[in-house]
This record gives sequence, structure tokens and C-alpha cells, in this order.
Amino acid sequence: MDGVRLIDGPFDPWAELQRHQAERLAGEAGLGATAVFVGSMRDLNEGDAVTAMTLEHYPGMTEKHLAAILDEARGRYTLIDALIVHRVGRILPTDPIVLTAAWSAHRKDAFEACRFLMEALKSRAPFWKKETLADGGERWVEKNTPGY
Amino acid sequence: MDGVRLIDGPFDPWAELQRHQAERLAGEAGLGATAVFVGSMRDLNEGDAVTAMTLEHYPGMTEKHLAAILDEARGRYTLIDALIVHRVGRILPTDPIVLTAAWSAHRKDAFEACRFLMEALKSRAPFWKKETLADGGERWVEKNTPGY
Amino acid sequence: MSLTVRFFASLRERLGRDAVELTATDAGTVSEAWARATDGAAMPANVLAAVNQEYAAPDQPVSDGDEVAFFPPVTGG
Amino acid sequence: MSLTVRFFASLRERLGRDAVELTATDAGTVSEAWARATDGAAMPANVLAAVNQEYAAPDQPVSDGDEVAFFPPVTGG
Repeated sequence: MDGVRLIDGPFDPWAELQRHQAERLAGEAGLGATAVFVGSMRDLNEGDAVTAMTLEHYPGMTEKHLAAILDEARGRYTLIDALIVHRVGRILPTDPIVLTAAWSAHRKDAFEACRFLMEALKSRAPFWKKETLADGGERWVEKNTPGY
Repeated sequence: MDGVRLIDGPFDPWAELQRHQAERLAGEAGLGATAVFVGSMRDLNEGDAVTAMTLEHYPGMTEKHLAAILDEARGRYTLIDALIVHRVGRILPTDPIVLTAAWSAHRKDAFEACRFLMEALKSRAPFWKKETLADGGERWVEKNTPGY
Repeated sequence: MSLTVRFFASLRERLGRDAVELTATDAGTVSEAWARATDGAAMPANVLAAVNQEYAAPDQPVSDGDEVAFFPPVTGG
Repeated sequence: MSLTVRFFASLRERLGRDAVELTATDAGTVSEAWARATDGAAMPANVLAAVNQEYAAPDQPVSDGDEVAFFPPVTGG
């Protein structure tokens, strides 16, 4: 789906942005504002050392809901382009997990759309994290915390 | 000054972020959230075609105030790192002008600090834009618009 | 009619099942599909449901050929 | 005492001066430094002032060796 990518393996968010802009936004001189968020894996959650994580998703539904979130952002804000990239599969501490980006003529729309994409994704997109702890045990993350 | 760069010439914000993270944040596994803003030059302002821009600054005062804005962000938000990069000199449409970035454990701090950096910079940092119009005429930009 | 019922993440592991094919003469609702696919297990309060990959309420009717999914609160991003 | 008075951007162009060195026996204020460095021009309402690279009010006193600067609203970013 346009503007949505799921990646099963490490990715460099800055290289993704370079590539996306070169392919889709080169010469776009109406563009004044780009807001970007990158979420990455911490080695600590709820006080426990975490050594790895597995990201499960619902193939089909996940892509569909990420595309719907992009559409909703395009309806709420005046955007030139928007992008969501999300990891699936096995993830290690410091790895980027998610990238959201919004391109607009003006900074208010870019900032707010980028944050909207993240909050909508966190609350609605079907992904589930299972953590591997330092002692080898595993546990599912139970819920996301609100971001506002 | 730490975390502040003025650049007289084009720069690639994504390459700056790659470099900054490699130099200062490699292996930082407490980092969960990176929020970034890039402002770039539009070819239209107040209804007129703009072909180039010159960014004047106050050497010394500009760097000092950008560093103070970074310090204020570090006081208001819980941050791991923060960065401001700003162009000076001659700028062409589509060129990036400014990059602000905030790194934190959590997304709320990163988002809000990144936006704070931009709004503080727009309202306080001594920079002045002079536009070159399509007919060769020049004019100073009179004021920045609010971003909230 | 037939329904596919799928489970994800901790729910899949807890129930020990990934997908169940149901066949029946009447269609029923999302919560009836849950009851039949789990052999009558109680539905945890925080379970989310989807019909054909759209979020659905427990009393939403299901139709022949639908894919019904159950999963815990989402934790992406 | 001596003061350096600097002008930036549109103000520099309008006044036709970049920097003025003032020497005098008393120190005075920011607005007095403006008056002397501009030969008594009226100060536009939106002019910003700095003393030693910190923002300053028009009635702020200045001291020997200070750098006083005047400029229009900032338009960076």
C-alpha cells in the first residue's frame, strides 16, 4: 500500500527518508516542513532488562489499518506526503522499530500529522510485542502507554 | 557549541542525523524516541514566486541563543540528546534550512522538545531572511508566523 | 455456512490454537463465534475482535465466509 | 566610555550603516545609544535590541565597552 512498508529485518530510517524523498519528493518546492518520528527498541521495560523482542502482526489487516491511518492523517491535515515504516519479526535493542513522517507546506500540519500517525498506530494497528528477558524468559507486552 | 551547527552551504539532514547518531548515540539502548523536524525553502511566499534567499545572522549571538534554546529544552523535557542545524548564506528552493532533533526514552518528550526547539528558534534566534523574487527584486521577510 | 476464526499473540498461545474453521447452519455473532472456536472459554474483557480485518463489536453479526479474529490490546510502534 | 552599535538586516540597509563606534562621557541607555548612532532617527516600534548579545529593553543601561545591536523581528527557521 502506498506510503506503508512492513520490514522483516533491520532498517536505517534516515536512509529510508533519503530514498523516499528522492523517489517521491524530488523538486517538490511547495514543501516547507518535514516532521519525522523514529521509535527504537530500549533494553529496559518495566524495570527489567530486555535482550530481544519479536513483533507479531496480522498480515493483511495490519497493512490495511496503517493505510487507513495515513488516509485519516491526509484528511485531518494538509499534507504533501506521509509515510509509515514498521518492523516485524525479531528485533534487538537500539534497532529502529517504527518510522512515521509527514511532509507539508507548513510546520503545524507536519508536526501534528506526524504525531497523529504515531498515536493512531500505537492505539489501532495490529502489532504485538513479545519480549525476551535477560534470564531467557519471554513475556508479552500488555499495552501501550498514551503519548499525549 | 555542543549540539548547534551553522552551515554556509547545502546540507542533507538525513546524513547529518546518521552522522550525529553514529558519533554520539551509538549503542544508546535507553533511547526509545527520536523526533525530527526539517524546514526547507519553498518557491512561493505570500503569493509571490521566490527564486533564492539569503539568510543573515548575528555571529556569536545566534550560536549563543541556539545553545540557550537547547539548554532550555533539556530543562523542560527529559532528553538524551538534542541538535539544531541551521543554514546561513544563500539558499535555493527545496534546500533544507533548519533541522531540529530531540532524542529521549519516551515519545512525548521527544515530540514536544523537537517542536519547542523549532518554535523557540523561530521566535528568538537572530536570523533574517531576504528573498529574491522572480523579477530579480529583493525583499526582507517581515516576520515569522506562529506554529501552534 | 463456514467461518474462519483466528487468534493472535498471547491469546493464540493461551488458547493453544492459531485458526479454527467453523461450519454451521446459522451465522450468529462475533461472540458466538468466540464461544464455538474456544469450546466455551470466557472471553477476557480486553480482547479485541475483527471481522474481515475490520474492528468489530461482540454483538456484530457474521456471515458465511467471514474471517473473524481475536487478539489482545495492540502494542506496536 | 565607548560603545559599539551594530545594525542588522533591513535596519542595516535602511539606515545605511553596519556598525557605529560611539565615544562619550556618560553611559546612558539602549535607546540613547540608538538615538546617537542613528543621528536621532525615530526607533521603529518593532525593533529588537541586544546588549552584549542578550536581548535588552530600550531603557536598559549600557556600560563602557558594551556591544549594542538593533535588528528587525527575527525570521529564521
